[in-house]
This record gives sequence, C-alpha cells and structure tokens, in this order.
Amino acid sequence: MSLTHYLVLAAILFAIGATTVLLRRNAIIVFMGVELMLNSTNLLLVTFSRFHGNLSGQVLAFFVMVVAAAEVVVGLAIIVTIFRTRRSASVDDVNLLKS
Amino acid sequence: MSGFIAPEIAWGPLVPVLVVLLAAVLGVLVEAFVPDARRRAVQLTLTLASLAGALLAVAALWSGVEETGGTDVLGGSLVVDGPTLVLQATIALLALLSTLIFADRFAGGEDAFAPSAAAVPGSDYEEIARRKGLRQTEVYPLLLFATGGMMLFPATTDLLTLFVALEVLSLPLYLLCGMGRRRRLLSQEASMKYFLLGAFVSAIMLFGIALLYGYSGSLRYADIAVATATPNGLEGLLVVGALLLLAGLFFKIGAVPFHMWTPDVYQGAPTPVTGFMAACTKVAAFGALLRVVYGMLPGMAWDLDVVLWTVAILTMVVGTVAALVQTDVKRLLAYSSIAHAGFVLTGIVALDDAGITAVLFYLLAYGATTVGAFGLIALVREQGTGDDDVPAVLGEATRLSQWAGLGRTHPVLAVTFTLFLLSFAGIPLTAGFVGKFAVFTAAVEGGAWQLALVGVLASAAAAFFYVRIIVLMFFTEVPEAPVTAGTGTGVAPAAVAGSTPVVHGATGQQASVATAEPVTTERAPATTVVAGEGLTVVAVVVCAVLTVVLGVAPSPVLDAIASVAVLLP
Amino acid sequence: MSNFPWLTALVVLPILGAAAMWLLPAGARPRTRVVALGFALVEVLLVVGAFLAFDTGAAATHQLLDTAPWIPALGVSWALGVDGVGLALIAMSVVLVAVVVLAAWREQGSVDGPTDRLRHYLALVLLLEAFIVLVFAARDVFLFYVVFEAMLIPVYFMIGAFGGAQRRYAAVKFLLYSLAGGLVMLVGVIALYLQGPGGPEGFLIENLVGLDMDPTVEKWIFASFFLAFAIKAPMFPVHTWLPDAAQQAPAGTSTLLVGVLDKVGTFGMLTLCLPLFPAASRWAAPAIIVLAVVSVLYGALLAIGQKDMMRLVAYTSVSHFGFIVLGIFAFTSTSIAGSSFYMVNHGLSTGALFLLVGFLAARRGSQQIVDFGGLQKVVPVLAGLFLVVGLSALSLPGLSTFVSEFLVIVGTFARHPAAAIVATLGVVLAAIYVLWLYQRVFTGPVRPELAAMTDLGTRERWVVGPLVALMLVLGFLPGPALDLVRPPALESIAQLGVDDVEPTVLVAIPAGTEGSDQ
Amino acid sequence: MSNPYVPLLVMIGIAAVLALGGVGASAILGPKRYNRAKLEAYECGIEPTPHAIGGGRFPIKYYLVAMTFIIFDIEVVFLYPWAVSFTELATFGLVSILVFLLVITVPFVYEWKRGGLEWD
Amino acid sequence: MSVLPTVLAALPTAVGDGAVAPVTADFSQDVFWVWLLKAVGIIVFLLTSVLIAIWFERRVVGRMQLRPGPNVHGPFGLLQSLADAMKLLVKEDVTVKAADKLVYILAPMIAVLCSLLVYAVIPFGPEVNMFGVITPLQLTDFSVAVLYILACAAVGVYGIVLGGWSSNSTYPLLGGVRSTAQVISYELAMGLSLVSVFIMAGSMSTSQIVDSQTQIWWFLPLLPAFVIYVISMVGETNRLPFDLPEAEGELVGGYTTEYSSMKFAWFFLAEYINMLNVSAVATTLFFGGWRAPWPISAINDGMFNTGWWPFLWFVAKVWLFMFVFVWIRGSVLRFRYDQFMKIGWKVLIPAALVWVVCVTLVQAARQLWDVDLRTLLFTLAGVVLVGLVISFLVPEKKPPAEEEPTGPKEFDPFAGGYPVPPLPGQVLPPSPRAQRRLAAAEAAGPSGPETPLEVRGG
Repeated sequence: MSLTHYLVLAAILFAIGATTVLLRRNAIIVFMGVELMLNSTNLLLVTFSRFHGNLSGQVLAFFVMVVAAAEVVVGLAIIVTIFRTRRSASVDDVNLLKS
Repeated sequence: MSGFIAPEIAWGPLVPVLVVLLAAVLGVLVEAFVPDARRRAVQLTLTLASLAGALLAVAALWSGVEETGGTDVLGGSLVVDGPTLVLQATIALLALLSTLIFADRFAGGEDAFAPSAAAVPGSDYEEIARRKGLRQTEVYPLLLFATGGMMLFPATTDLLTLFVALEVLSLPLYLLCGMGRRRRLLSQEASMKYFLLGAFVSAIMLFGIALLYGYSGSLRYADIAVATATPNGLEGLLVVGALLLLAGLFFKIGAVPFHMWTPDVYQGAPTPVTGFMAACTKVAAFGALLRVVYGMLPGMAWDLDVVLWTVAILTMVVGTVAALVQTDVKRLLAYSSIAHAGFVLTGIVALDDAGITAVLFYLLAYGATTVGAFGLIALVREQGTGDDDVPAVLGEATRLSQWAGLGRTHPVLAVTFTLFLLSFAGIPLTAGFVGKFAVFTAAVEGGAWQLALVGVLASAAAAFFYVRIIVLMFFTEVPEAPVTAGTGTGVAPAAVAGSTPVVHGATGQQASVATAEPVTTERAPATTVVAGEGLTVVAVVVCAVLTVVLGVAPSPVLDAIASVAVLLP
Repeated sequence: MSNFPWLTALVVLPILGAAAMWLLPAGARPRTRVVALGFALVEVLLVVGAFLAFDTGAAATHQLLDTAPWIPALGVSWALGVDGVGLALIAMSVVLVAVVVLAAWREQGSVDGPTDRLRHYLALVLLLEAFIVLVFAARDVFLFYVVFEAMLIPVYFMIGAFGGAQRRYAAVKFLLYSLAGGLVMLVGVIALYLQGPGGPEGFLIENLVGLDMDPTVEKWIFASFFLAFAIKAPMFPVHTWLPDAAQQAPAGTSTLLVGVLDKVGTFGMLTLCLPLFPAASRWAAPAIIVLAVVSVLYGALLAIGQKDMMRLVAYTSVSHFGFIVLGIFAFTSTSIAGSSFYMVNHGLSTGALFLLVGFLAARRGSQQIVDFGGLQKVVPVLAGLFLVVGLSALSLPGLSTFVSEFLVIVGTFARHPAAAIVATLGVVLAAIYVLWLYQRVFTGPVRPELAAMTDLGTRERWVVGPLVALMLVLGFLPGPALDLVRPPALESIAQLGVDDVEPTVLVAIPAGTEGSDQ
Repeated sequence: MSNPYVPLLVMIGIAAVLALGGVGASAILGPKRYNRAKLEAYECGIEPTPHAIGGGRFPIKYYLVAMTFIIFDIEVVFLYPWAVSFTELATFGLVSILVFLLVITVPFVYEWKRGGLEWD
Repeated sequence: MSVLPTVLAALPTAVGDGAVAPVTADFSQDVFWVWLLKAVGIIVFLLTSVLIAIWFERRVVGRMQLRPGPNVHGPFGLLQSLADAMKLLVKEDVTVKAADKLVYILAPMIAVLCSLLVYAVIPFGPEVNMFGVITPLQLTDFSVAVLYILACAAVGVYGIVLGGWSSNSTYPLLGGVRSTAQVISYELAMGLSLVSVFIMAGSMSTSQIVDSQTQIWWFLPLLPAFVIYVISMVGETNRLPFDLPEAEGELVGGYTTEYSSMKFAWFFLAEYINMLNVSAVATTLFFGGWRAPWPISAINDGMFNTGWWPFLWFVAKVWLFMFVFVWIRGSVLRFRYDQFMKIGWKVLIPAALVWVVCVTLVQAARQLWDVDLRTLLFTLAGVVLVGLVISFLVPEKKPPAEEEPTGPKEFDPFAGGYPVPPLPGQVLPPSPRAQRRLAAAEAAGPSGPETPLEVRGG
C-alpha cells in the first residue's frame, strides 16, 4: 500500500463524513458525520507521520481524539437539550431562526 | 534512557493566559464548593480579578517585548511577541467588560441566563428553578475558558496548538449560546447550529492541517514557511491544505462564504454572550489569521492573494447588502460584523507592518464598540404584563420597530447607541473611523487600492442601515400601542412573575424630562429600558469612552501598537 | 497677542458652548437662548480679535498658525491656519451662526413651552460652528477630511429631528449623499498620503503641495476629492439632496447648510484641489466649467418653476454655486478672487433669504407660494427687507453680490468667453425668479387670511438687519474684503502653473482701492 | 521481525468464520414455525409502547455517564503512554501529568458536588 | 495547563525511542501455519473452557447452595453444557418483527467476535518447540497489546448495546443502555488500575509485563490496584453482583430478551469468554502470567518455568479467577443500580486515581530522585503516621441530628381523592364523632374550643 492509497481512503472517508453532514437532517447523524471527518483526518495524520518519519502527526491525532471527545460531550449536551425540548433531533425542525 | 529532553518553559510570557485558565479551573471548584447564595459574588470577583490580572501581566511583559521583540515559549508552540500582547490585552479587556454585562441583573434579580439551562423550556422544573432564583453561575468559568482559548489562539505558531486553542475557545461558546433566559428555544437552536457548523468547520480545518503537515512534515509555521520555498512535488497538498485551514479561520471571523451561522447565532444567543462572542472571537481569530497569513504562508502569497481578495470583497459586499434588509437589531449587527470582517481582511491583504498595526487597532476599536452596542441592546426590553397583569419587563426588544422613538424616551441611551453606530459606520471622531482609515491606508499602501475602494463603497452603503436605526430612534414617534410581546415563535417566553416595577435607572432622569410632545401615556410604551445593577451601564460607558477616545486621540494607542507590531516567525 | 491661538480658541469656544447647553442644570434651562447667544457673540468678538491679529498685507500666506501633532502614527497633525479667504469665510460663518441663534428664538417650541428641543437644537448649532471654523482653518488634509465628515452628524440631526414632515427622508438623503462622497474622498486622502512624503506630518498641506505624482494617479485622486466637493457644494448632477434638505429643515438649519456648509465644497476645490492637483485641475477644468454653466442655468430654471419657497431658494443656490465653481476653474486671478468673495456674499445673501422665508413660513404655517399674496401692505418691513435681499440674489449693483458675480464673469470671460456669456444668462433668469417670487408673495390684493399677519419684531429685525447692512457695506466698500481674497487668488494661479489672464473688458478692480464699479 | 499484526488478522478471520457460522448453522438447522404473536416484541403481553427506536426514552443520566466517561477515557488515554515511558520523561513528565490529573479531577469534583453522579 | 501539549508532544518520541525492542517474546520464527495452529488452538481452548466453565459454575454454585448441580449427562454431568449448546443450535431462530434486522443479527456476532480476540495477545507460556519451530506460547504480541485488549473489550460493548437497541423493545433497550453505562463506568476504574502496572513494567506488551514479574508478582506491591481491578472486572463482565443489564427481576432478560437460538448462545458465549478474558488479563498483569508460583519456581533452577509447564500454571491461575467469579456469585446479592454506580464512580475511580498518584510519587522517588529504599519507607511510614494523627485530631463528624422523636404524624386520608390507609408513622385524625366529643370537652375546659389542634398535639 503506497501513500496514495491511504490518502485516497482518508479523502473518501472525509467526503462521506462531509456528505453526511450536508445531507442528513438528524442532528446526531450529522454529528457522527463530523466524527467521521475527524477520524479520516486522523488516518491522514498517522499516514503522513509515517511517511515523514516524525511523530508530530501522531501527536496531533492524539489531540484530535481528545478534542473529538470534548466535542462529543458538548455536542451531546446541546443536542440532548434540544431533543428534550422538541422531541425531535431533526435539524429541519430547528428553524426558528430562519430569516 | 532515550533522547528525551525536558523542554525549557519560559513561564513569564505565559502568565496572562495562565492566570485566566487557572481562574477558570478555580471557578469550576467554586461551583462545586461555594454555597449557592455566595457563588455569584465569588465567581464575579474571581473572573474580574483574573482578567484584570491578565491585563496587568500583559502590561508587565510589555516593555520586555518592546525591547526584545518577543520570545518563543513551549518550544515554539507559542510565541509571545508584540501582536500577541496587544491581542491578549484587547481580548482580556473586552472580556472584562463583557463580564460586567454577563453579571448584570435586572428586574427581579434576573440575569441574562437561564436559571437551569438543562431544564426543558416551559417545564415545571424550570418554573421551580426560576422561582427559587437559581442562577447559572457556570457562565463565568465558561467565559474564562473561552477567553483563555482566545488569548492562546493568536499566539500560536504551531498547527497543533492552533487547533487546540480553537477548540478551547469554541466549546464554551457553543454552550454559552444555549443559555438564554428568554427565548430558550431560539437560544438552544442557535447553540446547536453554532455547534454543528463549528464542529464541521473545525473538521475541515483539521483536514487542512493534516494536508499541510503532509506537505511539509512539520506542524510549525516556520517549518512550513521554509517548505513552501522549495517545491517538493506535493504542491497540491499545500494549496488544498492552506485553503481548508483558511476556511476554518474564515468561519471563525465570519467571512463569506462561511458566514451563514453569524446572524442566527448572534440573534439567538443571549445578548451578553453575543457581545462577547462578536468582539473577542473576532479579535482572536483575526490574530490567528494574521499569523497564518504572515508567518506560515508568505511563500504562497501569490496564490493566497486571490483567495483573500475574493473573500474580502465578498464579505464586505454580502455583509452590507444583507444587513440592509434586516429587521432585528441583533441580526443587523451580525451582518454588520460580517462586513467589518471584510474591512479587517483588507488590512490583512496589505501584508506589511502597517497592515498589522492597522488590523490590531481596528480590532480593538471594533471590539469596544461591539461590546458596548450589545450591552445596550441588553438594556432595551419589552414591556408587557406578567402574571396577574402586573406590568413587567420581558425579554429584549430586538425588533427594529420596537426601537422607534427611543431617542425621545431615553435620550442618553439612544445617543450612546448612536455613537456606537457611528463608530461602526466609520464616521470621523469615532474609533471606527480611525480603524477604517488605518486599514484602508494599509491596503492602499500594499497595492490593494481596489479593495479599499470596495470597502469604502461598502461603508457608504452600510451607513444606510446604521442611519436607519438612528432615524428610528430619533425621528420616529414612540409607538402608542404596546407591541405584542410574542417572540414570533409561537412559544411565549417564560412570563416574568414578581411585581418588580420597571426600573428607570441611569436614564430615567433624562427620560422624564425629554419628552417634547406630551405623549399620551395611558398606555405605557412597549419598549422600556432597564438599568439593572449598573454593571452593564458601567461597561457601556467604558466602551463609549473608549470609542470616543480612540476616535479623537488614538495616537497613544496607535503608537504603542506600532512600536511592537512585528510578528515573530 | 500674536501668539494667542486664535483659531483653536475659535474652535474650542463653541464646543464648550455646546457642552454647556447639554449640561445646563434643569433650573437654568429657561435661559438656554441667552447662553447660546452669549457664546455666539463671544465667538464674533473672537473673530474680530483674529482679524486684528491677521496681517492683511500678507493675505496669501497662512497666518495665525497653530500646529501640534495629533496622530503621528498616521501622519496627522492638528494644523490650523488661515489665509484671507479662510478668514473671511470664518467671519461670515460666525456672524451667520450668531444670527441663526437669534433667529431660532421661537423656532422650536414656544417661549413658555418646554425649551428642551431648542436647547438641543442650539447645542447642535454651536457644535456645528466649531466644525465649520475647523474646516475652514484646517491645514491638514486629514483634519480637513475628519471635520468634513464629522460635520454631517450635527447637521443630520438638525434636519432630521427638527424639520418638516419629510425630514427623515431629507436627512437620510443628505447624509448618504455626503457620506458617499466623503468616503470616496477617503480613498483619495489615503492615496494622497501615500504619494506624499509620509511621516508624522505627512498630511500637512504644505508638505503635499507640488508633489511629483503620476498623472493618472493624480487624476484619480483629484476626481475623488472633486466628487466629494461637488456633492457638498451641490453641483448639477449631484445636487438633488439640497432642495429636499433645505425644504424640510428649519430655516436656521437651511441658512447654515446652504450659507456655510456648502461653501466647504467650493472652499475645498479652491484650497485643496487646485494647489494639490494642478495638473489634474487643468485637465478637468473644461468639463467642470461646462458642468458649472449647466448648474447656473439649471438651478435658475428650476428655481423659477418651484412652488415651495424654501426649495426655490435652494435652487437659486445651485445656480450661484455654479458661478462660484465657474470662477474657480476659470483660472484667472480675477475670477478666483471673485469666487472667493462670492462665497462670503452668497452666505450673507442666501442666509438672509432663508431666514426671511422662514419668518414668512412661521407666520403663515406654509412655505407654498400660492398661500401668500399681497403681503406688501400687511408687513412692509418684511417686504422691504425681502426685496433688498432678493435683489442681492440677482446681484443688483450696490449690493456685495454684484461685485463678486461681476468679477467672476469678467474673469471667466478673459479665458472662456463663451462660458461667461452663457453664464450671464443666469443673471437674467435670477431676475425672473426673484422678482416673480416677490410679485406673487408681496404684491397684488391682500388675501383675507393674511391680513392679520404681524410685521417683523425687534428681534427679527436684528436678525436680518446686520446681514443686509453687511451686504450694503461690502457692496459699496468691497476693497478690504478684496484685499483678503486677491492675494490668495494670485497664489492659486501661481500654484496652478497657468498664466493669469487679465480681464480684457471693462476695468480691472484695482486692489486696495475702494470699489467704483456700480 | 515479521509484522506482529498479521497473526491478528488470522485470528480475526477464524473468529469471524466461527461467529458467522454459528448463526448460519442455527438458521439452517432450527425449525421455522412462525406465528404473529411470536414475532411481537416481548412486553409481558402488552402492546409495546412506545417504540424503542425513535420514541424510546431512557433517563438523561445515561447521557451524563457517557459524557463523564469520555472525559476520563481521555485521561486514561493520556496516562498510558506516559506510564510506559515514565522513566524517560522523568520529573518533567511527572509534574506535567500530575497537573493534568489535577485539571481533570476538578470537573470530576464539580460534577460530584453538583449531584451529577447521583442516581435517584 | 498549557504545559501539557509540549509534554505530550514529547511523549511519543520517548515512547518511540524507548520501544526499539518493545516486545520480549521472539516471534521471528513464526510462519503461517504456526499462526493458524495457535489461533485455532486458542479458539478451541476458549470454547472448551466455556463449556467447562458453565458446568463448573453450576456445580460450584450448587455445592454452595447444598444441592448437587448438573449430574446427569456424562461423568459428573460434564456434558451438560454441551447438551445445552446443541439444544440452542437447533432451536428456532426468531427474528422479531420490529427489529432492525441487520443490526439485530450482527450484534451477537460482534459480541462474540470481540471476546474471542483478546486471547490473541495473552502469553500462555514461554518459548516452546512446536513441531520444530521455536516459538512463544502466544499468538502475537506488540507494544500496545494491553491497549488492544481494552479496545476489544470496548468494541464488545457495541454488541450488547446494539443488540438492545435493535430489538426495538423496551426491556432490551434499557438493558443495553444499562450495560453500556456499567461497562464504561467500570472500564475507567479498570483502566486506571492498569496504569500502575505499566509504570512498574515500563511497557504495555503482555510478554514484557510477564517478564517484568520475574522477581515479584505485581499484585503484591500493587495490591490496591489489583483489588480495584478485580472489582471492576466483575462489573465489566456483567456478572453478579453487578449483573444489572440482565437483572431478571427488573428487565426480564435485559438485552437478550428478544434473542433466541444461536444468537442468544453467542451473547451467552461472549459473556463467559469475557470472564475468561478478564481472568487471563488479571493473571498476566498481576499474577505473573505463566510463571510458576513461588515454591515451585525455585525448584530445579526454574525448570517449571520452561517448556510446556507454564501452560499449566497459567490455566490454573485463570481458573482460580474463574472460581472467584463463581464464588462471588454464590455469596453476594445483586446491587441496586444506584449503589452500583455509586461504587463505580465515587469509590473505585477516586481510589484508582489516588493510587496512581501514590505509585507515581513512590516510583519517582525511587527511580528519578534516587531516594534509597529505607528513606523512602521511613518517609512513607511517617506520612501514614501523620495522617493517622491528623485523622484522630479531626473531630468526628457529628451524626446527623436525630430527628425529634415526634409522635406519629397526622395525615389527610382523603388527600388523593379516595381514602387510603395510614402508613407507618402516620395516624388518622379522630373520627368526626370523636372530634365532636373532643370539642365538647374543650368547651368545658379553660382553653376554649378554638384550639383543638394544640390540645391534640400536646
């Protein structure tokens, strides 16, 4: 497997995640799309880390995990609050602010 | 034993950030251990003290940096140089002012935040929490965490730290947005939108970071800058990576095409948070952008120029045009903030030292004005009837129509708001003008006179909607019938119980004598002004003074900034 | 007293006045008018002092200098100084302000009613006065620009808060027009700075005169400046804000707006455009002259067709400003001197006209011409003064306006005879609008509802009297005034780098001698 | 040294075959005598309400546990590499990690004190 | 706090450099058939062990409860589990109508797959000669083997939670959620307890950890960590007293409610394999792995630590832990859910944290600051002593003020709209007739009729 394979895989995953974010309407699923994007980035980072032979990429991947976790916490808190209020996690139902 | 060498840490330059973050951590402990009744006082003291401490620390570092030009700390993850200090001081100052607005309590001892943000709006539990006078004091540590992140953000010279700082500043903001006491649904919605979009964009930005790392093999700006000088066949990674990274930063500053969240979030978030966010986030993000553009990507300035130009022009134009049709004060200011982002971008395009000074000054001027303006908005309330038909103060009156005639009933407030609007519009003798002037000068000097021209035209158009508010406040009669207090959402805001009479504080005195025509006052006007405990008033006054002083005698500040406005690589 | 900062004092005093008005304790508010008038009169005294300190013999050079750094980082300094033209305009403005304060006695609310609105109004007038003095005295382009823009705000409020039914529209229109022009000028200002030597005094006019600029750049910068000035001094295509503003604003505001503020535009052309961009000025002059002539005729023609007196007067101003611009861009010392003098006279004449119309409107409750008729017998003093002032608008010999208009036409003729001849048509048209207006309002049978109209009171006579007196004095004795404006005109010609063309018709007005050109 | 992860793949392959095979075998071997009641969800004979998917609710506390877990999981994740290279990182690493632990403990204390860990 | 990024940035460098030879065991001679052999061997071992474990559990519990347990099929009923398995295999496989089909089928497979994978990195013994190839008795090993184990365990939870969710039924959902909450709660304590082992061993490779226990098994010096591990391992595997996800009394069958046939069998299997897994981990990390216990290890210069012998010790140790499982099951009652979570969050995690800090400090003193053992011990003793003294000086927390022994409270039996009987501590007000009588008495007395309540209260 060459570098390109990993890059392509990461890009595909990233694209899937981004598509999920853009197309799906359920907040949780949108959020999972974001997580997928983050993880594809991790793959990329680790690949490059190996390619360049230094560890900065892996360290960053570590931090990405941390941040993703923190994001999950905050995101869940927000989504659950909305969910409890509206009994729906659909982004489409969240439209009070549409101008 | 391996070759691990413990890095030398220069603690001194870190003090401003450390003070704030430490206070934030302490704030969490305060939440845990201090009893309800005293929590607010303790938190407030802690927050104010730490922010003031950060300011002092910056002041203490100043002369050293002026001499040496700054230092690397943490092995080059951060750099504390002149721009860093200026931005940190700006952020700390604005956060300090925002804290005052955060803390202010209005009729019935209510602040701007939900008594229990986790409660379902309209539920019994919420009602109980409200009646018991519960107060969300978590906002102070959140504010401090966000501030800490913001202070780190412009100091980063390392993509890792950049990303971490970005999240540290963003996550508390997402939460703060959802804590509005009134219009809970709107507030929660804003929070969710901000969060989802923010997370999406940070993922995009992270991908960009990964690509940049892939291109250069390092996360340090300086290394990347070196790598851009020597082609290595991976230029695709570089270009795409840089674009994605910039996309993230553009999102934070609210530049077109990543601006969609701004109006919604600004409108939905509790007004004190909006002010804080609008001012401080922008300062921090522009600081980071400055460093990225100047420190990391000068090698590809040629390619970047196209992007920056396009974004700057689009931002100015779209922000201005969209603001023209807004009917909500907060939305209007949101779009205006987009336009302002465009103006600052013109300064960044200049790519020289004058540009740095100009941008730094502009951010300070814009921040002070913004915090003040949103502080004022927090004071203008709807008048309605609470339980038992007792007149009570409801949520903020943000619809423009509700501001009609405010100049007649509350002249001092209206004049102050006018001052802020004029500063936004860039009328001479206000801070906004000097900022705009400096930025445009830098842009013209940097060869981007076309940008300056677009900026000037946009300013002219922008003046229209600022003037519209002034017209509304001063030249329009007070509406006679109370505007219905509905939020337009079908969800009535939690009615305010308690028979606390409307407080006419700082402006009451003038208000009583300012009416020229004897208005028939059988029905109270739908819009009123509350004074709260005076904290907001203090903050607004400070902002107004800053706006005037920076407009009339900007010299000391400009000189001070110019004396240190050199970015270390 | 030569070291006394006359100009700074002239700026600071009205600001103090405005502050005093706003901070007036509630008990002292009934005395608002007195306080305001007091400040205005002291200001007049200060101007007299400044005149005494001014060396008329060297009117071409800037005197009463007062320079200090303001924002060195941006190259801005607080640089004040006046040449003859500036001083004359300052004097005219200060007098007009005093008159307006006096005129506004009853304008806002009755004497026993709440005086609060009046208080705000007068404070704004005083604030505006400070800006006016500053703008005429500024020797720093940035300072000039700042004041040029900042002036909009008090005027905006003076129109928008205190005017007629359509005042909001008029105020916004005024503001946006001016702001747009000003912001375009901002780009020019920035570009000019960057062309100049830079540094902490990079905006001083003397540092910017005689720059060696790229011709294209110079043309663009010139254009940006000129556009702003053209909007301010309403020239033909960009004048449309003026009639609305003048119609809707209270008479006092209109007086200041047209009488003083618009002069800033022509003053700017004279003191900034010509010396800073001589080449571009020369390049643009033909087009501008055409525009100016069009302004003259267009303004006059529209004035004839107006039904609203305020609008009518506003259009006459468009016409007059056409003359002024014409004179400036004819590039002869005679015409430039004439234009300079014209600015002063126009302030007096049009100001008086606005005030008189204001008195009429206040009495009748309407500004429409059709609502009047036969007032000559009812209010003879008013009618008489109106006639004199009206005649000054059509430049009747013996009144100061004649001198200036004559100089302009003569001076222009020397270089552009065609333009001068066409512009002369404007004088004929002026006769039509003035006399026809007079005829419709004051002659004919007395309308019954007007029979009870009262004539001018003492205060009102004091309002118009001094202006008419000044016009007469300057009309018969223009010498001292011309002494003030002529040397700067020669200086301008020198800076422009064109050869002065002596008027070939009639007599040249010998400088320093008393006028004998009736 | 061969890649230590290849044997893992072998293991995963065998285990997957087993897991699939078991279910497949039972599907083939078992009888298929369905009726409507048998296919209903088990709810002590009551019509299941509400549906678990979409309408299913469980106490908010579970979310809280999840969130807290994530924070601590991160803590553990950071502790492991440090623990492994404890000696190399020496005092500097020690102090850092102690500060880190302290910072993580603060929200834990907060949550504890504010009742986030109570089940009632 | 901002020091952290740097430290962590430096970490992997250190890890990378330090881990040039991350694994003690030498797999260099392994070839494909060896792997295949080992993998199949492991799976066979696990399946057999599970069959035995089920029998073992039932027998032991039976013995504890003074009954025989299974004793019909085969000698000592040994074939009982086999019979059960066969029955499950040929049972009807019901897929409930409302279920999310794919996930429903996938869930048990995930559970069983993940549980099977853990043993891949467990060392059964040192190097042996396997048909001419010298290879360790371990499928594979790498520098983050323990992390891999935790990962497998964590993914295994997906099986449970997805199974609960996809059944689309209330009880399974609650069971799944409970199980998740439980597993993640106890995983933290477990993870933290392992940290001290890593500090001591300086590695996360299983073979190296075993290697590091040549001198002493870690459960002795790290006793608190070991205790925490044992408690949390019971919680991890959903075993009594922590078997709340499948608490029959509350949730019918928990997440397995809607499962039958082999799908149910896989969940069942997974649970037992997980028991074996955690036992094996406990053995490896704390009990010296395949090392022979002390007196035996000394025999003949460690002869019993070579060849195939260690396999025996390893299996014995694993079964020791299995016995503990059963023993606990036989003697302890199921916890209430709140108690259970309280133990996890408020006892185990803080304790684990404190222990990590203690170990860190002591290790640092020994390795980094060159404090000699005696000083260290004395210091520790001093600290403990001081702590004790202080604990004596601190005034005991006053017991919560005893509630005034008030008399039984009166209550309104009709408050809810219909009459209810009084609960203990409550008393009915006097009947209307009694009230009238009381009132009459009051009227006669000096205090007047308007204070009947006071009188009654007194």
